[in-house]
Amino acid sequence: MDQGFNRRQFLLSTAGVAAGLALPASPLFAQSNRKIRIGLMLPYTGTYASLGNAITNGFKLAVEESGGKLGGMDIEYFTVDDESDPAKAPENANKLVKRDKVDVLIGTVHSGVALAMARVARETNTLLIVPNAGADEITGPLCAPNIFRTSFSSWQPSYAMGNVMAERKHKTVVTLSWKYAFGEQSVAGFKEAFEKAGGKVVKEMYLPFPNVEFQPYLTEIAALKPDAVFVFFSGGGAVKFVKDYATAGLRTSIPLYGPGFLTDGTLEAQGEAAEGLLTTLHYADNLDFPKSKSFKAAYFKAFKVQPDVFAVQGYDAAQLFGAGLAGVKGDVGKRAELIKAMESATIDSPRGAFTLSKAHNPVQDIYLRKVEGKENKLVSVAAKALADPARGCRM
Amino acid sequence: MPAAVKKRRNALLLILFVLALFPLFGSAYYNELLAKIMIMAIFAMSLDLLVGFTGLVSFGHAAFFGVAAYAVVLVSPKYDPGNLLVVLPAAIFSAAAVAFVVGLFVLRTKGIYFIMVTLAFAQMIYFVFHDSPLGGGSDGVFLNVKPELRIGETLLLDLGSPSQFYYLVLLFLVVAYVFLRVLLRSPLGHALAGIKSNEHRMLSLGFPVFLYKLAGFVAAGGLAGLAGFLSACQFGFVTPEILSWHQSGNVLLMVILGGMGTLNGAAIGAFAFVVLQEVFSSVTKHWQFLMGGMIVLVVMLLPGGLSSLPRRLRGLLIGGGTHG
Amino acid sequence: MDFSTFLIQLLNALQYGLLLFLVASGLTLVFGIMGIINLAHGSFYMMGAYMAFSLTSLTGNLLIAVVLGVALSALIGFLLEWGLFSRLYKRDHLDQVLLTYGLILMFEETRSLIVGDDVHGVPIPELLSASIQLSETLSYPVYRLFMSAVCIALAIGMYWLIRRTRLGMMIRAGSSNREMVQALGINIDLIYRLVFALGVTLAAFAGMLAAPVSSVYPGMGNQVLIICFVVVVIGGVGSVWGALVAALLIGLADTFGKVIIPDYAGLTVYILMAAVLLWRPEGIFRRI
Amino acid sequence: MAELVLTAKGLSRRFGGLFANKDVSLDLHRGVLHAVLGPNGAGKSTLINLLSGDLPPTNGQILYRDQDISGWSPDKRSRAGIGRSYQRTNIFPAFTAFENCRLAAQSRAPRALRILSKAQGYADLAEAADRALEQAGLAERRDMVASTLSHGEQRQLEIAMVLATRPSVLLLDEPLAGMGSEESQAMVALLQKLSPDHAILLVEHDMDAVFAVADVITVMVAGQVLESGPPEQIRASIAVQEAYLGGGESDNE
Repeated sequence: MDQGFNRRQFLLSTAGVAAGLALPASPLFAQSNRKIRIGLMLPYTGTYASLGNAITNGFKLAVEESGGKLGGMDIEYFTVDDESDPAKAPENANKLVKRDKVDVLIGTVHSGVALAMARVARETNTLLIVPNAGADEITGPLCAPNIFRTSFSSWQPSYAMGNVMAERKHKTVVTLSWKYAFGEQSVAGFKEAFEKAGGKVVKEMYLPFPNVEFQPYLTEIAALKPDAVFVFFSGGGAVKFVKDYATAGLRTSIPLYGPGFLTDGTLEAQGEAAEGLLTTLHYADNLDFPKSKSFKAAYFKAFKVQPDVFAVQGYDAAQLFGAGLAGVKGDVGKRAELIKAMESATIDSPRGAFTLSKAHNPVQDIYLRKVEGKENKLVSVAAKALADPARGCRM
Repeated sequence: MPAAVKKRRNALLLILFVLALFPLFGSAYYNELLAKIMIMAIFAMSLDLLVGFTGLVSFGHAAFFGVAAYAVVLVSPKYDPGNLLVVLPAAIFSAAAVAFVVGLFVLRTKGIYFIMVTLAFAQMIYFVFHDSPLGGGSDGVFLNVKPELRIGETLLLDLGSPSQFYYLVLLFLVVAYVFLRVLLRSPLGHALAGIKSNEHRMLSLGFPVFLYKLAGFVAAGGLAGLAGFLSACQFGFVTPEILSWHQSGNVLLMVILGGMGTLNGAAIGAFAFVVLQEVFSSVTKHWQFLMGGMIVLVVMLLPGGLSSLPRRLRGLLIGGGTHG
Repeated sequence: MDFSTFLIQLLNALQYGLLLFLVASGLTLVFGIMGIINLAHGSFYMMGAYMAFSLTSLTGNLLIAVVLGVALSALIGFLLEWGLFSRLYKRDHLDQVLLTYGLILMFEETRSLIVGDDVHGVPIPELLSASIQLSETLSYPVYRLFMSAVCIALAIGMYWLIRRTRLGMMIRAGSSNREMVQALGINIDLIYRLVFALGVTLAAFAGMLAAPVSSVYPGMGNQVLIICFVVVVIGGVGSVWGALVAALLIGLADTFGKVIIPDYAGLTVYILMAAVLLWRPEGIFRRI
Repeated sequence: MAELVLTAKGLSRRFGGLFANKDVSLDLHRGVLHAVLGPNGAGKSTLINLLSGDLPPTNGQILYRDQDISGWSPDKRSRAGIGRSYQRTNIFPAFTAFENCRLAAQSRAPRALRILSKAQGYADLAEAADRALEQAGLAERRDMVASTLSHGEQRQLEIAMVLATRPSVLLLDEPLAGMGSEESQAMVALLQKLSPDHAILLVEHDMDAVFAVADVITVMVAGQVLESGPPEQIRASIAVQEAYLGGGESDNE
């Protein structure tokens, strides 16, 4: 070698580079009296960005209401934008778990991403609270002591809807949904209840997610002439479907039903087309509980917008974790006691108080709501204290 | 050996050394990140074989990466570790086989049209996984247990172990690099260079250009498959998104960012891309704006990529006339 | 499927195909004439839809919104060509691809910063909000028919522009040989700028036209982008007529695919593409 | 008569409504240098493109050693021994002269599957390349990058690359185009040197050169053969004088 670069310097510089790169991750902070590290892994860009923001707002509101603390502990947030991209999910979750060493993972909206998060949570034994994604597996086959959910399972609102539609004397139903787990599970939950009550699903139709060219299906529905239609859509797809359904003239001849996502956060865009639609969900805009009212007022004051179901779920995620922390006086090291405290908590939610099932999914009332004005107004309780069957959960 | 080659070799050895020592100092997260960067480097180098050395700008390279990743999951038993000696060849072979079939279609087109047709075909494969129950549809599919290498009863290699996985990735990075270097100096490599420079003349000189391009396409596809195999093993989760056009765009970007036609550049580009993504997303919620802005700036101001940066800076400091 | 249902599905297919043509025509024009692969084309579609939303809520009238939106998008197209694309003609196609890739990310985030991430609806104008009864249960919205009519009118307009006007002649000449046209004293830079602006405007206009039926939502541009590319690939290099034929074929494949083989509905379009490419590697039609 | 190598029978090529070539027939024999003359647009380049396979004929037949090769691809024809050069220099600009020729030679011994071996390591290719450079008079320029060569040298390289493929037929499209007189003389000498061992088709504008080297001359006008024969016959032909030599002066460059 001709350059002035000897072996010793070489080794030193190499080690220096390696150490330099390694430094940011070294756990230099003390373990005692530290802040509780909360990892928010939610969509902040893309299709579900507004849901991610609502959940974050709800969570932070709950923290603010208890004096900026949870369970008496100071907290620190770490945020990752999951982009609703399942491909990046394991990596993003690891970012919070391994890099930021968070005490709890909060996330997310997209079921596929949430499933990947559940895997990471199981592998690394990290506490996970799911504030939206409804995939049945999370509190089914994938259930674990350290995995909680404050929202719903896909099965819950749909199962309740099955009974509602049977009670309303519909005999034949056509279902339409996006072809992905959330949609398929929703249809399955509906079908289970509806056929048990004597109805018949004459045709199940699926279109690829996130395709929104519904016209061929509407024509098909018109040709089949069922008593009613059950659909699962959300966000932009829900808006377009509801409008297309109305303009195709089907609204007056064949009633449309679905889980509440069909009309939640979308009413402004759907306008008149959604008027009178009946949907089922664990929340309604005009619930009469004191907590609902105080929550709505506080939320509006803080963020200048009306809260939606997603904000509620984020709010309850913070409440649930707070209950756990309170049970161990902030010592997250006492994992078993922390989990016990969370399991036995009764969450005073804006949706009405709920407890958790053995599989850590809310045991909650499912409401039948009707669209009036720009609100999903309560009609009746479609299912009282409905618990997900947690199929496949061995806990 | 010319000084430049020697210098490059020394630099590469230094980098190899750093990479080999890194896990001794790095935390679990940064080891994982670095392993990911190395996987992306293999992926980017495989694309560089097409873009930088053969002149085939493929906008569908993620398809081969993704097909291999799916192959890993589909070939592995559900609750037992797959055999590395079965899973790895299966992954690479399926990627190469798909590249072969796609190549038969797309290589009949040229230039700008080639870009579009590769994009369209990759999207078709994306929908095969997205819309059929084959690989779990749009929800993706999990690899429950990672593959291992076992001879008799002795466990030689367990990809579930992060450190063993890291060194396996490093090994494959070196193998991929050496493979490409050897390939490029072979008669085939020279013919590919000729095709890049003047395809028409290659034809009139009697080269069956189509077959050569197909060979390059399959080799690049297979190598992308190696990267896809490693990626599936790293995260244990495969979704259609890993073969979406965004992924194809990102890997193309890595090649450009680093400077195409240099191999080292592709690896540098992969490193820069992943690190930038880390940095930007930690700065703001709207980090994709920064990413987009960065891409636009690189394209407008740095046509030779990052690896041309030292040369440009030197040119700027020393001035055009004098010799450095 | 009985005959009347078949006819209605055929109508659905045509209507979808025509809208696809409208979105893709700008892409194929820019592609065929300027040799630019514009990945940001979907973003312009999104931009148009959001303009329809914002400007309608601002002015209260979709027509005014569309007029303003068209002017605005033409200006944006003009400025983009001047500021960015015109500097890249001497470079590889690859650079243009990447530039537009970067632009997608920037546009999407700009949209998020300005309008937010919510889903919005755009009301159908009063005049066109009626429906026509097709069968006892199904009626067809007049607005959809109106959209198809506009698409057909635009197709004819483009034919006239390209075949019958002086500008069209220069455009055709420019697409075959940039240097030659320049040598003839025609301001090719200006022509390119106009063509690009036209491409952007067509995409944005498609977005505005579709906004009342599709509503506006984040990521809507990415969804149309890929299908537009398939239209262009099937139709042939920069061929506007190819795009029309391809868009209609895709409309048919997609609509009947959904009805006949619902489990593989997402694939029918791509199977069509592979079949066409097997037959003609460079698409059905070549050149403008 | 010398060995018949390549025959064109009634070749036609139509572009739209225009015939670029119409019913063209000619024979190429080993050891015979066959030149094609004609004004611009007479269809000479089209003829070469038809023979080399760059263009498919609309009608007609091409026979190579009694085999119908009309449907063969350009690379297959090249491998069979039909080499061509281009009117516009068509080389690998970033490679050295030697590498250009080595690559050309490689087309005869592709070894595409030996990806573990070094391309530079094959002595036979290097030999063939050096011999071709030597023949074309470019030995001194061996290691210069092709794009830095002078125009005339690039024309020579163009020929050298064809020679490196060891063809039996040479289709040369205006090898003298744009050359200085000294370079032209060297090229003419080269053609004379190559003539005995090859069947050569030479398309050329330079009359003096053509009459100096050609054994047979075919004159084309408007895509058709006007007359074909030995130089003396062509020089004496009244039809040729009227159609070409007389009127052609003005559009000669």
